[in-house]
Amino acid sequence: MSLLPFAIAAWLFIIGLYGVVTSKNFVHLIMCLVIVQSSTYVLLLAIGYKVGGVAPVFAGVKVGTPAVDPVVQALMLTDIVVEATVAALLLALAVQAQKRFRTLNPDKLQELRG
Amino acid sequence: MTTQLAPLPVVIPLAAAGILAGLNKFTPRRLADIVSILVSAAVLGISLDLMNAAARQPILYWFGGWTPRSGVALGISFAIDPVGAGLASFASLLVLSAFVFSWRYFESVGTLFHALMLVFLAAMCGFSLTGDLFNLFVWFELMSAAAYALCGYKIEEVGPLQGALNFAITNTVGAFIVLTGIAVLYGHTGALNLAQIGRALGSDSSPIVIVAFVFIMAGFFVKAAIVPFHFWLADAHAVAPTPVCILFSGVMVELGLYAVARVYWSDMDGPFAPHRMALTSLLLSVGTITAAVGGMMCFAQQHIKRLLAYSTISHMGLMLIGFALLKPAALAGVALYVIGHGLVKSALFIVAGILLHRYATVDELRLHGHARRLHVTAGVWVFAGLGLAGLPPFATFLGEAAIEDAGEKAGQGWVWVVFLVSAVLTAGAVFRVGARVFRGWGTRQKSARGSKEIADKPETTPSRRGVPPQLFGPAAVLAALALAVGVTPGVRGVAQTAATRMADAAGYQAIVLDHASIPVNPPPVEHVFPMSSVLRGVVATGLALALAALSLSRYWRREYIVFKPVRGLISGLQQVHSGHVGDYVALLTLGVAAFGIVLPVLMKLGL
Amino acid sequence: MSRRVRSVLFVGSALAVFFVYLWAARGLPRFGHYQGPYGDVINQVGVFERHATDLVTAVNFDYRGFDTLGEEFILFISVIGVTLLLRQQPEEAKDEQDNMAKNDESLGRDAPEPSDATKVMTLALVGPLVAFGIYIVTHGQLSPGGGFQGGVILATAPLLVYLAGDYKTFQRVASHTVVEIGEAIGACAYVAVGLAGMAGGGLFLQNVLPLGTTGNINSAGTIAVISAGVGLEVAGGFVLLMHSFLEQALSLRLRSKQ
Amino acid sequence: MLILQIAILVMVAAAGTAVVLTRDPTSQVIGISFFGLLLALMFFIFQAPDVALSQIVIGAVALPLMFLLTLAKVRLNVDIARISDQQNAKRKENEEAA
Repeated sequence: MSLLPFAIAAWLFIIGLYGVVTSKNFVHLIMCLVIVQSSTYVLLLAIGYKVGGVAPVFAGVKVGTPAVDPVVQALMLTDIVVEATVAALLLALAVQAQKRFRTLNPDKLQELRG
Repeated sequence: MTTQLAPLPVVIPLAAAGILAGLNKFTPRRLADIVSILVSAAVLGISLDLMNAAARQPILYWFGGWTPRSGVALGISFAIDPVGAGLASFASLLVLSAFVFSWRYFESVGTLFHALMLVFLAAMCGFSLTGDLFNLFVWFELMSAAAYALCGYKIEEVGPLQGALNFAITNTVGAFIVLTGIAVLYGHTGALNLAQIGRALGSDSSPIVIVAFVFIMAGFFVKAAIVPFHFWLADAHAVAPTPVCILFSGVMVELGLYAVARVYWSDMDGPFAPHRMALTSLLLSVGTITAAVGGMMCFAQQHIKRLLAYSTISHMGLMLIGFALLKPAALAGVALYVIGHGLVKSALFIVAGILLHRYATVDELRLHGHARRLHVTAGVWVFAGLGLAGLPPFATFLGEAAIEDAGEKAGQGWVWVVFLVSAVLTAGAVFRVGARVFRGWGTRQKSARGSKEIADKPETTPSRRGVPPQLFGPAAVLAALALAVGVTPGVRGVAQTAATRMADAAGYQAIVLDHASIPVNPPPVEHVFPMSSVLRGVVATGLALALAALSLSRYWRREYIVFKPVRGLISGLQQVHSGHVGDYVALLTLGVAAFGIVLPVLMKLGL
Repeated sequence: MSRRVRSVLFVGSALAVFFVYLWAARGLPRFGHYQGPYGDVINQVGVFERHATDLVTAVNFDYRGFDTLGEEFILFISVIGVTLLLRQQPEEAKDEQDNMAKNDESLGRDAPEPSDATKVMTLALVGPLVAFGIYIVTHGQLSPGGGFQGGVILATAPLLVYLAGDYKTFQRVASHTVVEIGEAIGACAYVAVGLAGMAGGGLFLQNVLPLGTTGNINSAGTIAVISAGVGLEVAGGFVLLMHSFLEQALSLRLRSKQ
Repeated sequence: MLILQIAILVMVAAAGTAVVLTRDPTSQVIGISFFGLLLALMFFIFQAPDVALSQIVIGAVALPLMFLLTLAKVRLNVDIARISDQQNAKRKENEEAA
């Protein structure tokens, strides 16, 4: 049972990649990338968790109370911002690609071969 | 004093980018050009200074003043050794040339392009100098974000958009894989500082450590364009604007390999010490495949920028072979090779940019004989091609010779064959292009790609009047530098000292965590290269010239029986390089799986 | 590769990756037993050293503040990238607008006018939203929140104005140039705080301000200043992102109102 | 592990899978917004309120909004392309008739 969070992180990773590989629409594909990224959230969260620990906010809680790891949470904040911005960049590329190719389907883009 | 300068290579370009972008609408183009050139020159100066100082004593800089408490790092540090500072200097040199080159190149850009390039520079410097694993990832992402935007810059064309999408999607997946590896390593050791992780790991080679390294390695190999993670590279390079190509090929992909080397030498040398042979065998085979695939694909191209891109893949394979030997001497060779290759490749890309500027195409067959009058440009092209072939005394030759030498000592005496094949194929292709485009040799052929060809549009209004010095100047200077570095006395000693320092994990940990200082070793005496390696460099160049001549002759197009399997192989490879991002990600996953299974199996076998 | 080959190849490799992943995860500390030391040390010393009660914010803006500098510039550069990528080519802009107007006519839809009730309701939300955003930005060192979260909340305020159909006000509030400058100031503020540490003879990002009383709003020194700068940058950045995606619709709607 | 923790983890996995398998982007946006909320809930349950807050504002609001705007813009582009195609065809017809 204690492997469950890690198994779920791994599952999100490969199912997201599955979406990326089989996608027929770039917007769909970018959302699948968001799922892949959420796998890293689950992993980081699971690594820093402490059973019975409080959140690392010591307002009204005495220092010394067992608390979960604040470092992974800081890393996750970075991760979330990265996710949003990379998604925005990819979406902008997809919008322009659609304008030029008149399709969002990766199967139909044949410009770069060989 | 120099220690105080440590954060500046990152901070100055970031601040300049912020100001330029904020005042986007009020800044004249020329002012932005001048500011950017000055900033990159300043960063170059500071990084060189840091490199000098770090050669005496590695520089440690704790941001916010958070020094470690009893061996636990609370903050982020720059741990600057000569290799890191050298890479930062090299990156700023290339950014500087890119800015000089784009003085005339983009005629219709605002200051946003400058802001992107400056942030790109800051990210590369941060990436080279940092001593923290997660910080490495942050700069990696910053570098990527700037690169995606720069790659898709020419939105009015179809090619760039697909190239940028493929690039962005595969590299984003790569970044997630790296992050997963970092998280696993953090969960295992409770540390993010490279030195602290190394100390915590000791010689622990449990599955978790191996898999964490596999993830980190595979993720960074996406950036480094190692087969089978390399597919994005040709697409991105074929379509990115020329100044951006310089940075992509010249230094960005090499930084991917640098990250793997940094993580290995600071953390993983202990765990892998009893299993070095396993790692070496795996990486040597991957490097050999990369060199071969890149070389063959390179020779099969007629789109000049794509051709150069595949040549980069081939050379990345060679650099990986150098790293795979896991010896400081080979690492020194890689450092020299990175510089030599980056310089000549940038010069070649600039020449391709000049052709695009003048003739509005970079198709080798369409350009047939068109550039007969560009004598100087032709000279630069051939000169840089000689450097690519590893002709003594180019810096590429020095690197190659050092790696081959280390290979022989490590019982891998066959390495030179891979170098030879790669040099013959890639330089042969470059010479073939040169002869066709600048001399009009060979028969005139119709471009076979027809309508499928990547639509090239000039990045400027094509002009038929001579080539302005801002365009070919940087190319000539960079190519000349590649030779100058090669003949500088003592350069091998410097590289050797730098590599030894980078490969000294215990020393690194002592400096970072215990504030120890390390005695300075005098640079080792440079022994003369054996005649055989000089001979190999000359032979490789000769064979490359011969191959170019053969491919232009009428024999080439006949259906000789010997050509058949080669042609079949190449057309098979071309099928795999399909331009479909789904294929790329599927093969990337295959690569991760293969690494994750083969490496533990090899270790079990006791290699 | 054909679809089929690709899928088979991928599923096989992905399963292998899945098991390799789990093989590694078995070596991690058991779930719920984080062993430190990094996080535990921070939990012990953070409050005393930084006078901040929210240690995630303390890690973000001070202990690992250099990461956050990079992260802030990831947002900054992505906004620039999106602006660049979605820029309109001069010749296509005119064409497109003509076509778009025709399109709206042909579909019989003019830019729809929101009802007065919607207008009042959305505009009434703007005030509290801004107040909430500012609260989150300024209390980052005390309670969950900070520049990033508050900044995004602030960025939604101009969007509400847009939804209320008040395009003129939206353009004034969210004037591209002004927001661009504001965003850059936010980004540069971070660098400036870092350099202030060096100017005082210390190190980059070293705290130079009085730490104040733990639990007060003006405590924690540079953390509060950085948080405010990040809030400005993030708010500006997200408004610009929305701007880029909304641009075409906006110009059309402004025209139809004239 | 608490039942609650197990439940939220399983729900996140299921929602993620559903988002991937939804092939229509418009319904997928609704799915990803829901998925974002579930993630935020998970962060709360695992004592990460800071992360939960940014997940709500970014993952459940800003990001889906960007996806929606993209889809709207794509639809607009499709309409424009269709109209200009029609115009070109008409022009050609006229020219041929002339």
